[in-house]
Amino acid sequence: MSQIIPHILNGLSLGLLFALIALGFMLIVGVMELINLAHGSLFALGAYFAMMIISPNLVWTGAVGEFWQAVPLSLRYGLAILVAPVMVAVVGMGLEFCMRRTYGKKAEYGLLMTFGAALVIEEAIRLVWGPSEQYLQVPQAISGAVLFAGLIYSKYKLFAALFAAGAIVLVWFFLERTPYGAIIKAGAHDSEMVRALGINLSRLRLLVFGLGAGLAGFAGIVLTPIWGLRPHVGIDAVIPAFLIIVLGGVGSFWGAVAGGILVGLAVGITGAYASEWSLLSMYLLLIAVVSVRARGLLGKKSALEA
Amino acid sequence: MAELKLTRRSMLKKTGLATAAGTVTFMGPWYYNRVYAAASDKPILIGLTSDASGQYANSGASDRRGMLMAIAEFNERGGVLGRMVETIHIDTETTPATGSRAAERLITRNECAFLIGAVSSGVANAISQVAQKYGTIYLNTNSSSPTESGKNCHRVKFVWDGNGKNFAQAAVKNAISSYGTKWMLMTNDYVWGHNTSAATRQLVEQFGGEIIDEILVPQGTRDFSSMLLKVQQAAPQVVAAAVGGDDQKAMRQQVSQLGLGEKMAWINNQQDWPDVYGLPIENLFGVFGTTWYWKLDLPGVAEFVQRYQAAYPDTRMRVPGNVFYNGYMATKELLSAVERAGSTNNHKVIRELEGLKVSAHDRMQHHDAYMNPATHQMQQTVYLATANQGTEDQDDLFRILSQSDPEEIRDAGADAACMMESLDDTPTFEM
Amino acid sequence: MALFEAHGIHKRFGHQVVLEQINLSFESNQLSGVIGPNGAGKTTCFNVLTGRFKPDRGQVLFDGEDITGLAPNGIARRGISRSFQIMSLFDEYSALENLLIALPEVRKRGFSMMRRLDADSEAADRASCVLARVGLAGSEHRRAGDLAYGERRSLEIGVALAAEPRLLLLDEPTSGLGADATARLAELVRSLKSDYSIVVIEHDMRFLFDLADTISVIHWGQVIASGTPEALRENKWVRRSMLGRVE
Amino acid sequence: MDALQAIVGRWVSREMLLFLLVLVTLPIWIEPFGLYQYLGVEIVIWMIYGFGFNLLLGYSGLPSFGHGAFFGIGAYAFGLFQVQIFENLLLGIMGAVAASFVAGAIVACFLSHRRGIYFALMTIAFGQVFWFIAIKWHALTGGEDGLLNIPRPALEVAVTSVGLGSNVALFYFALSVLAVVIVVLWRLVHSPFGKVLQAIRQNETRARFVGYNVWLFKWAAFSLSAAIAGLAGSLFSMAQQSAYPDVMSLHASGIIVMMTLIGGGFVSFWGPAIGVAVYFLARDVLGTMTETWLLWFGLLFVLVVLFKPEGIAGAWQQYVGTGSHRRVASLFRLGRK
Repeated sequence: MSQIIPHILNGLSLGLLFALIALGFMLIVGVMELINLAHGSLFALGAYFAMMIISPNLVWTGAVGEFWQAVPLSLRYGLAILVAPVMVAVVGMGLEFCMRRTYGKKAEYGLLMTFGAALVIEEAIRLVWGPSEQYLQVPQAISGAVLFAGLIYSKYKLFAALFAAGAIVLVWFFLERTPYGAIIKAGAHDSEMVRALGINLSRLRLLVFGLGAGLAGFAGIVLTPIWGLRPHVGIDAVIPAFLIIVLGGVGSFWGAVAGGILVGLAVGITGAYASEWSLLSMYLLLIAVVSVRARGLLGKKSALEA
Repeated sequence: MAELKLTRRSMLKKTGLATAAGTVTFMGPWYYNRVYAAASDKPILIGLTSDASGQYANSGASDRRGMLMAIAEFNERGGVLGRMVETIHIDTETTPATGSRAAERLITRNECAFLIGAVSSGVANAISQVAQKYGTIYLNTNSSSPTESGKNCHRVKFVWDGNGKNFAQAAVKNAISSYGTKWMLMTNDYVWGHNTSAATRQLVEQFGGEIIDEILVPQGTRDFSSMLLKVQQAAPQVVAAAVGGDDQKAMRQQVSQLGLGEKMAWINNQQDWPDVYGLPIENLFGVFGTTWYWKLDLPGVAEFVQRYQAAYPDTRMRVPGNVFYNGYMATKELLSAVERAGSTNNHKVIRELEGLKVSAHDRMQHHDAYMNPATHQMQQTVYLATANQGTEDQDDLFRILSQSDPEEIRDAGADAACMMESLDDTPTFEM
Repeated sequence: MALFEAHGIHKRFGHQVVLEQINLSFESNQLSGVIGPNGAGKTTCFNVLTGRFKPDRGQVLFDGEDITGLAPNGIARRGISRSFQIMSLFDEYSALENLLIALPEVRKRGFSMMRRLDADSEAADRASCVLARVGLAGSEHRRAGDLAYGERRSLEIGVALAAEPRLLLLDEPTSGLGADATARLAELVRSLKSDYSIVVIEHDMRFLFDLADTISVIHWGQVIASGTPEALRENKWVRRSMLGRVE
Repeated sequence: MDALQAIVGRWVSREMLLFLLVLVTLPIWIEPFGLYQYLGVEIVIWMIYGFGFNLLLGYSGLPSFGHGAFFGIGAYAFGLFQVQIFENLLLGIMGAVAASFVAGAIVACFLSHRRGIYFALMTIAFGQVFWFIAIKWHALTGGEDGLLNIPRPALEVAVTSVGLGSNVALFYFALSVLAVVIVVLWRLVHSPFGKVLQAIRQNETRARFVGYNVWLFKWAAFSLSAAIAGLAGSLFSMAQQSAYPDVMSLHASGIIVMMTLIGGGFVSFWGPAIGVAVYFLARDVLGTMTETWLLWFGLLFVLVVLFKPEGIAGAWQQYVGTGSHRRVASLFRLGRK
């Protein structure tokens, strides 16, 4: 029996990471009613930006790069984890800016726009950084292993879970304690209502998309030291993000968190006892939940839904 | 299959007729311009089917560089049978369906005489099925699935990499005597993984070891924490991992983070050079196989590396690896076989390749190699290597532990599993 | 027994009670009106009666049959047809196609997959008749989305009529119309009066008081009065709560 | 004679004849044009897929991002039928159509009360489930390596037997299937059923209030479309002589949406055909010119979505500007509200 406890704890930490992956996706789908298929590409982009900051290409940067390389890793990493998500957020805002032409048209166009953007971003990554496997350095202090109850855990994994928890709290704070959050929670997809409240809708969308993209980028930085970094790493993020959102309920913050943790637990525990089912378990979980609760765990009826 | 022979002939004839009749043929911007002159001057066209995108894009690029270097060397010497060798490349996207289409295009549209290149066994399968239909010789340069020269072998396909069973043969006996008998398997849950692990299991049991557990790793697994906890709980002496592709890269990273590589012995099937190059050495753990290494102490190796560096001064990868080597060797042997056959006739070249023997010197390996005519797999030296800890040279990642004679590591099951089409059932042509 | 009856309807959204103990009854071959200020719950009431929302409590009877909680299409098939306050047409279809889709005979053949609808001249004739009836003769092939606002209002009623209803529910048919157009619409509704049992929701008092046989007043989610227009004019409560404000 | 003409006229339109005429002659001109026979086979197969898909996307307004699943199920079902049961062309195809219809019908039960992006989200989720099963169940599907050595059974009509081994023969067989699909779908979109689907796309609420069981119509449209995808899939497995899970991936499912849209599926019956042709040609042209062809194609796609969302057919209709095509111009005033 005590054998299972490490797996439950591991599943929980995994769940926090899954929730982190889904967070940016949740914001955009909840507020803009838009499935952001570029979520995975933005995820990858975040990691590549971070890599660029941590270990810049010396051929391009020359003496400046060499000077920067001499700076302690923890400092470079700290800067990367702050700046790279902002850079991704800027890319996301640029994407939103392009998306404006699709507003007021069929919802599918937004979806397709992000599909195209996903292709373009991934190929651009391949062009700039090459197709090969790369790696994101993390400081000594948060890497390596810790021993607990005779078992070795990854120290980084624990920190990653902490980062994820931090991001979840920040998003919660944004939703609960800021005026923008109040709008979002009130169901901002009802644009008439938002306008009636005197909110600048286009600024809200820009903000939300930027935030969602930044969160995707942040998730990329946190997860690629575990998953490895390659141009197509995004596909590994976008699919769990979907499943978690559908599972948790579209537009529900706690749904995304609960969905993430459930998926983490399912993957973690099946990973130990029936490992060949570990990936399938999230799909099975999804089918089980959706058959019983069509709108997901905590999904609310949306204005656009039948 | 007989009707196909006809089809291709008649199809080619039809094109010729259309041109002869004086119809204006619009070539299209994408038309690959070749000079049609006397057959003896006509260039030999080879279709390169390496992946340029998808999971194996990076290995595909390395593979292709190997082929191109071999071809350039022949062309410098005046070509093959007095004809220059030209190439056309189509990205197979690490996707079998695209592989089929690419093969159809290269064979029927571009009229390639040969096809070369694969890393993914799925793509290799798809291409070889099409190639067999038309009789076009296809070289599988770098896919190490045992099925390639077993269940899915074809008369026109030749496999140049060592396969999972070869590597297992090379590793298991040694590992049992040096590390212990308590083994655990980590198996990627698809055909290649299962085949490789089955081979390992059989060998472990044969040499008195015991498999205490097998963990199946679904394809697409990115987080191995629960499985690695499980491994710790079971505490085996040796873990034999048959995990490939991106899964392997993720696993490698996580094992190295935990420092598990030192806690128990790890046997990894094969580490492709493009997959490890440029990564920190801590990411390499355990013992793994390879067909070649750039620091082998053999005549010709240093010179080969120099040729590589001269040919590709700008590549990120400053030294050639096993993928490049396989691509190069396969192409070189094919062109030599054409020269020996004195013709591009596919049947003649197939027969030449089936009787292929290459000296250790020419292959820059420790043992002579030969093509197994029953399975069409190159029987060659396999090396076991480990991470070269404490090296100063960023390119010198491997430390070679041992080498095995091709006979010792023969994939015995392949001969029985391989049911090859006869030559008579293979369409014949000459380009 | 009345053609249509609603007993004790309750409807809440979250904590907000929208309808409370609504009792209504509409007789056949009459024009019944429902009035009330904006936000009084008129449209919600209609939505409950036509199946868009399920009531939390209460019963809806049509011709003696309990239709409480049936889906909108089920209720429509029983012969209750409605128009919408917020225009709800098939905008890409021509005016004629809008009506064709609503015809019961087309509806019965809804799953016929190999027969061409545009070759069905009988259905087209019937649709043309309805179109003429709502004053849109000659507009058969104009796109619904391209029609003028007033014409769209008429078409909105036309679509409800094409379903050949036994009870026609019109939700604020004059919404957004100017005085002239309202007068024309009143004419149209008056002309329908002889052939159909009609219920009209309105907040335009004059429109309804001229046309209706009986009127119910809804306020704060409750029916506060009902009777003939004449009787209601005398009702002090109604005068105070509504007429004064609107007129 | 006139009567015959009238009957033909009711089933076949002028555009249809022109379209089929172009395709019938394709094997003659495709090679001089610089392409190859096999490409023609795939184009025709994907056109079948595209037309079936557009019944859902363009006519019913239901964006399925997981349709590759049904294409794949058709491919596997056909392959398994040939390999496991017995070799027979038409029975195999019927089996494939039935399998994908059943799969589609089951999935549709979960989807039919949804619309817009909620519908899309669920189709993605289900698409992934099927894709995953295809990879996971290797005993049946061959997993990642795919189901190999699928034969191309001969077409047996009465006593004659026509081999489909050559790409040209398979092309004509696929083309006759496409012709049937086009005639049937053309009829269908003009039938009461098709008209109701379009009405539901335009205004689901109103359709419900004039008495249609919207759920059932969506269910039927989805299942039908899945069956056609399965039909295309069965032909695809013949063309490739194998079935692979890749065609079921999110990426592949996205591509069919992309093709249908670029061609102009929202505004024209012929949109999917145009989109498929453009995609395959662009891929062949760009693919041999540059390795980063997907980057350029992706950019092109983004530009189309941004500046010409009605697709190629839409641009054409606007250019021609005839009255009957007016609906194009105002179609896109319909917004998400």
